[in-house]
Parts: sequence; C-alpha cells; structure tokens
Amino acid sequence: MTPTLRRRVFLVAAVVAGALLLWGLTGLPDYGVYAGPYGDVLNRVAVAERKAANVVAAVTFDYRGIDTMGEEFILFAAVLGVAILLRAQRDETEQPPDEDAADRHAPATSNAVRVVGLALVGPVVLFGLYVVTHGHLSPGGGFQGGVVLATAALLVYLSGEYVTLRRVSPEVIGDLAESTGAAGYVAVGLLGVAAGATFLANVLPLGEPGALLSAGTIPVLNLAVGLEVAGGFVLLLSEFLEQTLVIRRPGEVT
Amino acid sequence: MDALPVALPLLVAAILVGLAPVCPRRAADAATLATAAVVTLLCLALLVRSLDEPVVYWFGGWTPRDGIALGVAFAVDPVGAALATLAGVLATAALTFSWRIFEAVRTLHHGLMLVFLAGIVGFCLSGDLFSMFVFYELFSVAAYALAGYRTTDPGSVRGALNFAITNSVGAILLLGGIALLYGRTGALNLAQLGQSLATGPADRLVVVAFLLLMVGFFVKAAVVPFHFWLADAYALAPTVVGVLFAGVVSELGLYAVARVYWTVFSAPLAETGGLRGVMLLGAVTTALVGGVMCLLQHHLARMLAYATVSHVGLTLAGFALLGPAGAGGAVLYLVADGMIKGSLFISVGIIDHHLHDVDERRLAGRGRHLPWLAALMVAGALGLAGMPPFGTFLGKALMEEAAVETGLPWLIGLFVVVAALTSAALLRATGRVFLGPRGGAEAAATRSPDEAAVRHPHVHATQVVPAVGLLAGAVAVGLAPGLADAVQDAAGRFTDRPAYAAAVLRGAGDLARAGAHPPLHLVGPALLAALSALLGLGLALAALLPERLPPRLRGGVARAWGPVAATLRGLHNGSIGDSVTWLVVGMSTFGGLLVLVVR
Amino acid sequence: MIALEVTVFLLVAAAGTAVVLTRDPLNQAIVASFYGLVLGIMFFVYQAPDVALSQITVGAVALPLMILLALAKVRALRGGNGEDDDR
Amino acid sequence: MSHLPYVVAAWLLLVGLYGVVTSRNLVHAITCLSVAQSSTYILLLSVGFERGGTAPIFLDVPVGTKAVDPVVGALALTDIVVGATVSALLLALAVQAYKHHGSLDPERLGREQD
Repeated sequence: MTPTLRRRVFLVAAVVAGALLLWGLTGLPDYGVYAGPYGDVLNRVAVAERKAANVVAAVTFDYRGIDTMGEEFILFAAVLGVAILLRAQRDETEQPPDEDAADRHAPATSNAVRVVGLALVGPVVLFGLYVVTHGHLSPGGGFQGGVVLATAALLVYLSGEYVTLRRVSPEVIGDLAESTGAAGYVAVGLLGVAAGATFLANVLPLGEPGALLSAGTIPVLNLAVGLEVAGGFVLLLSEFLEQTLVIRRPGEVT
Repeated sequence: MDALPVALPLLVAAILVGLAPVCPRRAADAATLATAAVVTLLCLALLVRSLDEPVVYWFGGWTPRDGIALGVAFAVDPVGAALATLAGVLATAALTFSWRIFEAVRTLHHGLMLVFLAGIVGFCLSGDLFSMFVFYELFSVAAYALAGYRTTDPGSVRGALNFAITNSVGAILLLGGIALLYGRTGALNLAQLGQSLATGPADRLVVVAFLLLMVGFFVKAAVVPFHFWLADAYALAPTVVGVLFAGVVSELGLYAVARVYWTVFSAPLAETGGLRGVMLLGAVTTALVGGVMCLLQHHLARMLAYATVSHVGLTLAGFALLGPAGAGGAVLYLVADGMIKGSLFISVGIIDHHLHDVDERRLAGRGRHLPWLAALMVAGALGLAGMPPFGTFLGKALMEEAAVETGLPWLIGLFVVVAALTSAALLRATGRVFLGPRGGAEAAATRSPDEAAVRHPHVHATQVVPAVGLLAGAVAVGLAPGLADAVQDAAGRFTDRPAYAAAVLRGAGDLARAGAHPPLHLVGPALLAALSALLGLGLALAALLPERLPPRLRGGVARAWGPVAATLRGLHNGSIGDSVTWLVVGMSTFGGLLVLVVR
Repeated sequence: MIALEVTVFLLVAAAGTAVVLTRDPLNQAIVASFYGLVLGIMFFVYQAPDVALSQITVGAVALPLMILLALAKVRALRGGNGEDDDR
Repeated sequence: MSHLPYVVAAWLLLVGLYGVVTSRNLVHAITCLSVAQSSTYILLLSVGFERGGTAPIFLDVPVGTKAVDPVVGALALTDIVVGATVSALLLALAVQAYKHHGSLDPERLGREQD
C-alpha cells in the first residue's frame, strides 16, 4: 500500500474498531464502581495472612508471584536480546575498544557538573535501596528501586566518570547482577518446594505487619527483583551508551 | 513439583548467563540440551498424569475460597500438556541439530532458547488468563530477539521488527480484553471467568472482550489477515529457532483460541450459531491464502512459513466446528503437523548448511548427491498432505468426520485442496533441487563461478537424526494404538466447561468418562489423502515440466494465475505499516461480523 | 467525577496525542517524557502509588533516555557511514 | 461522563496505532507503540478504581478501610515492565536496521522479492 492509501484504509478501519471498542467499554460498570470480588477479598485478608502492609506487594510477590517471575524473565530476555543485537554489531564493525580509546572518546565534562553529579550518586543510591527494601511496607519495591539504582550508575557517567565505570565493566557487573537476581527469584520459589509446600509458597517467618522484617519471602523477592532490574537497566543503558561512545569520533557532539 | 517444567529452564538460563564469561561452550551446550530434554520428559509425565484427571497446581498453595481464586494455578489437561511436550521435543531436536554447526552460538542464545521454551510451557499449562498473557509475552520477547539476532542478514532484522511490532499490538489488544473481563467479573482465573460469564447473556462487553482476546491470539496464530508479519520472521530466523517457530508458535495461538473459547466464552456464546460461520470464514481464507502463497515461494524456508499459515487455517477449521470431535482432530493434527514442519525446517537447514543456499531456483540439480535428504523431504511433503501413517492423517480424518456430522461436508474439499497445494510446493522444490537438471543460464549467472571449488561441509549425524526423529514421532502419533480414542476423550474434557471449572475451583475430579467411541472410518479419508497427494504431485510436475502441458491449458493457467499471484505477492510486501493496518482491518471486520451474528 | 480527575484525563489524552503527532523523534522523546510524567500523576489520582512510581521511573526517565541514546547511536553511525538520512 | 477514562484509553490505543501505521521513522513508531501500550495501564487501573477508596496500603489506615483494587495495581506494574522492555528491544532492532539500510524509514527497509 502507498502511505496515502494505507492512512485512508487505517482511518476507516480505526473508526469501526473505535466504535466497537466504545460500544464494549460502555458495558463496564460506571467509572469508580469496582464490581469484582478479587480485590475486595484480598484487601480484607492479605494483611492478616501475609503481614504485608502493602497489599499490592502481597499480590505481586505472593498471591500472584508466578506472574512476577514471568515478568522478571521478560526483562531478562529483552536485556539478553539487546545485548546480543548490539554486541554482535560491535564485533562486526569496530576494533575492540581499549582503555586509551575510551579515555580519548569520553566526553569532556565541566567540574561543576562532575561535582554535582557525584554528590547526587550517594543519595540516589540510598533512595534506591530504601525503595527496594520497603516494598512490602510502602509504595515501591524491587522494580522501582532497581530502576533508581540503575540511574545512579548513569549519574556516574554523566559526571564524566565514564572511564571509571568502564573499569568496573558494566557489562560483567550487569550480567552478573541480572542473572543472580533472576536465578534468586526462582530459588526462592524452589525454597517453598524444599520446605514441602508448593512453588513460591511463602515459607519464611511472616513477622508483624509494618516491621521491616515481615511478610516472609516478599522482601527477599523484592531484593532479587531489585538486583535484577538494576543490573538489567545498567546493561540496557550501557549497551546503548557503549555503542555511542566507542563509535563517536573526537570533536563530534552528541 | 508441577512448576518444574517452567522453573527449571528459567533457573538454568539465569545460571548460564551469569556464568557466561567462565563457562566452556560445550558445557553450556550440554546443559541447555539436557535441560530441554528434561523439560520434555517432565511435560510428558504431566501428560500421562492428566489423562485421568486434570492436574491443578496452585502456586503458593492459594487454593480457591468459595469459588474465588486468590492465586494462580496451572490447570493441566492432556491438550495443554501435549502442546508443551511438543515444544520440548522440538527444542530438543533443534538444539541437537545445532550441536555441530551453530558456531556463532553463545551462551546468551542458549539462555534465550531456554526462556523461550519456559514461556511456551507456562502458556500451555496456565489456568489463569493474566498468567497466559505473561507467558505469551515471555516467549514472544525471547522470540523477537531470536528472530533478529542473525545480524548478518538484513532481512532478518526487518522480519524481527515486523514480528515484534505486530505481535506487540496483538498483546495490547489481548490485555485490553483481559481488562474488560476483569472489570465485569473481578476474576482472572479461566474457570472462574467462565462461571461468572455463564450466568449472563452475550452482551456487548462479552462480545468485545471476546473480539479483543481472539484478535490477540489470531495475531500469534497468523490467521489471515493477521499473518503479514510471519513469513519474514520465520523464514529468515536461524534454523534452530525456525524449527520452534514453524512447529509450535502458531499452534499456541490456536490452542489459546480454543482454550479461552471453551473455558470462558462457551456458555454465553453457545446460542450464537453464526459464530461457527465467522470462524470458518477466517479458517478457509487462511488455509487458501497460505496455500497459494506457499506455492508461489522459491525460498524454501519461506515456503514452509506459508505452509504453516495454510495449516493454521486447516486446524482452525477443526476448532471452528465448535465441537469436541473437531477439536480433538485439530489437536492431533496440530501436534503431528508441528513435528513434520519441524523436520522439514531441519532438512532446509541441512540444505542451507551444506549448499549455502535456500533458493529453489539457484539450487536446481545441486542436491543430486543427497538422495537421503530428498527422501526426508518427500516424506515430509507426504506428511503435510495428510498421508497415512502420519498423525496428520488421523487428525484430518477426525476433523473430516466432525465436518460431516456438523453438516459441513464441503470442508473436506478444502482439506484436500490445501493439502495438495502445500505438498505440491514442497514436491516441486524437492524435485527441482534433488532430481532436476542443474540450473539454467539465469541460475548459473547468479551462482559463484568457483562453486565447484567450494568444499561442501560434512553433514553430521546430529543434523540428520533430529529430522528423522521428528518424522518418526509424527508417524508414532498416527500409529499409537488407542490414541484416537484417547484424543477424543481428552477433547471431550477440553470442551467441557463445567467439568473444567469444577476441577479447578473445587478440586472435583468427577469427570464423566466418555463411553466407547465408534470406530473411525479410515478408508474414505485414506482415499482422500491419496487424492491430495496425487493432486500435489500433479501440480508439482506441471510446475516442473510446463512444456509437457498442452499449450492452450498452459496459456489459460498463466492468464488466470498471473493476476492472482501478482496481487497476493503485492500484498505480502513485508511492510510494518501494512501489517498493522491489516490487523486493524481484520479486527474491525471480525468485530463487525460478531456483532451481526451475536443476537 | 471531580474536576481534578477530568482535567488529568484530558491532559493525558492530549499529551498522548502530542507524542504521536511530534514527528521528529528527538523532540518526541521529550514529549514522551512529559507524557510519562502526566500518566504517573494520573496513577496517583487513581490511588495507585506503586504504579505511579514505576510509571515515572520508566515512562518519564528510563524509556526517553533509551530513545535518546538510540538516536545518538544512529547519529554516530551516520557520521561513521557518511550517509545521510531523511528523518 | 462516567466512562471518560475508558474513552481516553480507547483514544490512546487508536492514536498510538495511527502513529505506528503512518510513521516514517522506526524510533518514532516505537514511541507511538508505547503510547498504544499505555492505554492498557489506564484501562486496567480504571476498572479497579473505587470512588473514595484509599491506596491499598494498610500502614496508617486500618484494614477494612475502603481501598482501590490491589490486583489491577499488580497487573499494571507487570504491564509497564513488559512495555518498557519490549520498547528497549525494538530500539535495539531499529539501530540494527539503520546499520543495514542506512535509514530509519520503515518504507525504505528494502525487500528482496522472490
């Protein structure tokens, strides 16, 4: 189809599809009225049963923990895919980047930016850790905290310490953190089996709601997810960054 | 331990990737292959256990309270377990095939393959609609990456992009359907959803939710016109991946259509006789478009990709009869067909590996020294045609009987024609490559001049064994004693919504055991299969030796065939925008028809 | 429905439309970041702070960042190839 | 008016798809796809919303307080992760496509006919 024809065909079909959608959507209960039993039951029983103040966390990591395992491996697969695509490309085209080349290509950064950036790293890391470890008590958890932690690594880059980051090799660290976190999730699941219950059964002591050490496996799973997500996003960002930096020629502005 | 077929491959994948820098390649290969084999056995064990009653496994021990599912369950019946086993078998075969030649392989690919397999298995076993979505995305994301990683081939990247974008749109619609159902019922468990909807009529919300879910699965199954992404993605993927793509991924879409229809929608939509017609319309279109496109291909893997589309249409026709007999035949057909296509994909992989090409025209006559490979391809083509003793024969016989019982005997004609089309394409290609004269002037020009000097790599036993093994598996499915009865029993339970709901929500295993099934009439279907194969052979010969045809006939065929071929080729242009546009067109058409028939 | 909710819904619809209509990918990444933020606010209105936090970290920060990096990568490639492209 | 969020969700889905279909730049198309994806977050959270309910976090409020559905929150969390990771993978594919074809225009990803 030519672009014009395609646009016309799409618009006609979209009008019909939109009408169908709206027709079906008006069959829903009015906005603001929650009909179903699922959420109500969980809101009633979850805190007592799981000692997790945050019921969303209890659903995510306990009642429907298998979904979250799947979700973590979706991230895992996507990061692997990005790594394979972009690393293969690098092998095809470029000479292996050596330390000198990386030094030369790193962007020049003013001292002020560098200081501000580095000064932010500490608080951002702390905030990320807080979000990861308090997922069962307050909004947040492994995923949100993991992304925050990954941005801390980015701050190190923005402050011009990319060379430092390279020495630590984000790929190796990222791969390791990501796979450890992912394997950790499955391992916690198997813990339930080892204890004679089912996969992903919450077999650790539950404690009291509101305490940092409560809700059994939920904070442990949050840690695993935090590790995986932080590693995964560091990898994602560094794979794209790596590409840009190694290829960029001196003097070019990105 | 029923979570193990999913948990084990994921755990091994994570460990392999973590150890990638220090793990020797052979160890990674061995661990991956062993894991795939163990998953296959675990799924097989589940299949055997589920023959008596469904295996229901509640993660975290959250059994339902008062009919309300708090957690997520694997609800395993023979149909789901059979598909999971098929995926395991194909993965094992594909990894065996790649043992010697996949030199570019890295541990990361192994990780992706295992995640892919785990996603498929989870999708087949899950009894929860949202978990099905998660596993659907899990194997899809792995598949997008696997489809595009062969970075030396530009087409593979384009194919992967189209695959990923179109299928993501499908996933969005699927999730929209889930949200609609959740808003109405407050449930995600299939059995509970079915219970909840059974009390009401098929109102607008039910119809639109059904539409969204079906379109989401039709995209994966590659039902026309949701199929435009498929050929590039399947044909240009590496063999080890293509075996699974062609063998089981489209089948998963069909499985989900059937599973969700029978567990969730069969009660409110039961009164709508028109639904059968609408589904059959899609099935017939898919079967014919796929068959004709298959015949138009010269790229061998692309030919198999369109054979997949065409047979998706056939299988959908079996499900679209909306009865247990048709569903049983469809499931049997789907498993046998998946193994045959997997075997053919491996054969094409061997050709690619050995002769460095997969274009039928350029390959003409270059396979003369490989008669055993020709035999494998011919056997595969006959399997696609539904010849006994392949399992496809038995599956088709069941579907044909169901079609007659449903009062739609003309469907038999469709089966004959489609089987003839796809087998004709394969027989033509086999004849040209393995028996034909070495290519004419045009082919010689495109071939490298020093081709004679190129050393053909050795064909390893590890490449041949899986191709033979898969064909043997397809035969075993056709010959296993008592299998037809077992399939009909399983299909009876697969289509029995109240029994499924009772087993999942109340753990009640009191299944009405189906009585003895009347013996199948096999002579008629065998004659029809022979007719298909003969038609296919005739078409193949006509394509190979056009000069033997009477000139008038040749001219007539060219005049009639040319415009059809040109139009179809033009539509299948690999454009991402077109693919998504057709998706929306298909959705509004299917939706409009649904609105008309559901009254 | 209270005025705040209606305002947020309409803002989300407008911002999402703006993302699509911004044809230049570089500008689009900025608009998308704003859209991610607005969505995050909408999820706070929905009393879903977990989701809002996710949406803001991913939709307003991580995803636009990846888009920018991908574009930078393409630009670097273009410099390397000496080819031009009509964006 | 009582269905406004549903209308917004449907609108965003179709607008996002319109962007994908008409896009002349793969990166643009991928961002449009993420807009279409975001319609599902809105739809999920809308159907679980309860007027007057608090967030389902019972730290400062006692159990039994009217709260919104926690399940849709968990589903939307998963959905967001899925959307972001698919976008990342697509961006990597787009970069790869540029490398092969020297263009991000989906219309110019040449195709060999057979």
